[in-house]
Amino acid sequence: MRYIALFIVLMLIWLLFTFSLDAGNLIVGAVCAAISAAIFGGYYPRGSRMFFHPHRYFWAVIYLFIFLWECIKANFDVAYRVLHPGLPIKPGIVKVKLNVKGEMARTMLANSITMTPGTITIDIIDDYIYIHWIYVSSHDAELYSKKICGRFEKYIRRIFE
Amino acid sequence: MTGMTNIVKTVTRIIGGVVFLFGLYIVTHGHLSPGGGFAGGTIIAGAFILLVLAYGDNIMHLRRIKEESSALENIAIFCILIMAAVGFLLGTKVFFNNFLPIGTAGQLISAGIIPLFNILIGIEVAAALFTIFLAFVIFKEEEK
Amino acid sequence: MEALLAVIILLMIAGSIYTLHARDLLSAVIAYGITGFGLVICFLLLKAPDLAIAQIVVEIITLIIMIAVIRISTREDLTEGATIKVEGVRYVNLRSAVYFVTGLLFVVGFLYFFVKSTLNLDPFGVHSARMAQVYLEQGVELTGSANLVAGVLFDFRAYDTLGEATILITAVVGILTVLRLKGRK
Amino acid sequence: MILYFLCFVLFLVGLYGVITRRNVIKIVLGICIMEYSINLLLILIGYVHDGVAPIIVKGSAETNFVDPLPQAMVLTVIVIGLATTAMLLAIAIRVYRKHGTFDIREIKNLKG
Repeated sequence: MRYIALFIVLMLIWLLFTFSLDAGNLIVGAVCAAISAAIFGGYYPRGSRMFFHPHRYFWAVIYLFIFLWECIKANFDVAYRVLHPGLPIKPGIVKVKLNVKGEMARTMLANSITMTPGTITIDIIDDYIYIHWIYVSSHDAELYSKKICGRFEKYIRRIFE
Repeated sequence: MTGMTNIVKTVTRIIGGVVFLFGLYIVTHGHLSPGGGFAGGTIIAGAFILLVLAYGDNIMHLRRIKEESSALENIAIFCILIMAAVGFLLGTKVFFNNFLPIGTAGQLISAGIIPLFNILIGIEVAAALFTIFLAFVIFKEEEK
Repeated sequence: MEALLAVIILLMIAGSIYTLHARDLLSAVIAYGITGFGLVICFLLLKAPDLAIAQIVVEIITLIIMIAVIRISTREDLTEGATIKVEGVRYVNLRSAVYFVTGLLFVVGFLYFFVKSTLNLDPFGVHSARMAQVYLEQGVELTGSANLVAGVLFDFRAYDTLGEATILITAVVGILTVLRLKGRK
Repeated sequence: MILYFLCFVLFLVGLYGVITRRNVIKIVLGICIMEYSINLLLILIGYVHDGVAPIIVKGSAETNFVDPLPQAMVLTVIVIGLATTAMLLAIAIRVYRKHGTFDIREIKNLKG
């Protein structure tokens, strides 16, 4: 199942690379995609049937806009902290409990947090995610986990679960 | 050697196959677009290096992979020599004779033996670079 | 075009000077990336996409191998005597004077030959090599390859490619020999 | 002309590193910088004003190509450079294991 899913994805990518529908091109592309899928198919993530659920695509598009909005907000926040003469930063590492399951969802969450300016994901160990934060505003675990992860978690859960 | 964190592993799972396919695309379209055996071979080696760096492996398996990749390199360069000598044997006294039909420039199947050379050089370069990388990794593991 | 290239090459020079003077070997290796990736941009501006693709991947693999080497050895540059000490003016002895004069003579002689040889070259942007005309006019008919670099590499000058492959395999054999811990029984 | 001279300066920087550094890794980096400057010089010589990359596209009447010969040669040089760099690094790591330092003066003491 995983091998076939990877093969189809790679075939689409090959068509995007070459952008022609010749017979020779298709045959060479099929052979290349087959070799690639045979070697890397065992590593491809499970749950390929998610490709067939249309509502996941809908939530992915919504998530894109939410993420962009958060990203812009965080950009202004970091720019304020850098340009302010007093340099009001208070860097620290916080440990947040994860509420999402599945490695794809966790990777998505970690990458979203890294892409947002001001926060960088360091590691995921068991059910906890370690985040370097430019301004640790509170020491209450409830509050900061809601502030960092809560804004993304509910959408990611809808995309990947 | 131990692998990296879960995030890197998951991204590698998604990206690895695509990087490998991109290397194959660069190799097979070497006579039409920028690229060729050297560039594509290094990209393919990069895909495998990414896999080893992200996942890690036990040393016995790494040693076996090194033997295989080294053998693959030898086979590729042997094939290059045979392909070069075939032109010599066919009657025209030229080493590296382009004995296959040339076809029209711009098609995927054209240019005689140049695509075949591209593929063989790609295999050779990829296997050589991967062997070099594995030699360093195995040296580090053996020292412990 | 020329000014842009000059700026990039100056940046490469600055990066390489920092590379040679860094205290930390890891930062030296990373600063070395400035030189390599500047070279990639130069190749792209000079209309050599084949080289840019090859160089950018080779640069990354070199970086990985160098970081692997530094991980299994040490990060620190030699703390004392990392460079050859230039003696102060007060203690000009014969030895350092000889070193200095020899180095100066070497650079001046080198510069002389360089200027002599570049005056014979065409100026930047003008190229009048006879072989290039033959390759450009007849390359496609003779090899059938739309990418002329591949045509030159695998048809007109296939011996060079064979020699390159031989050097690569020799280097691999050499590395496997040097990095073996136990001798074979 | 000024570009050729800047390439020469880059070469001299590499040479300076090779001569004055005492760390083996720095010497390897200096050799790599020299190699890069030579690659750049060869490609600069082959460039033509307003030239295009030497790839024939069907239907276009472009004739002002840059020279493909230096590009083909430098393509092999890049891969060879990687192989030789790896070889030098392998030797450097063996020197480190033998003497516990990257200092080139320790190797000078290797008599016999």
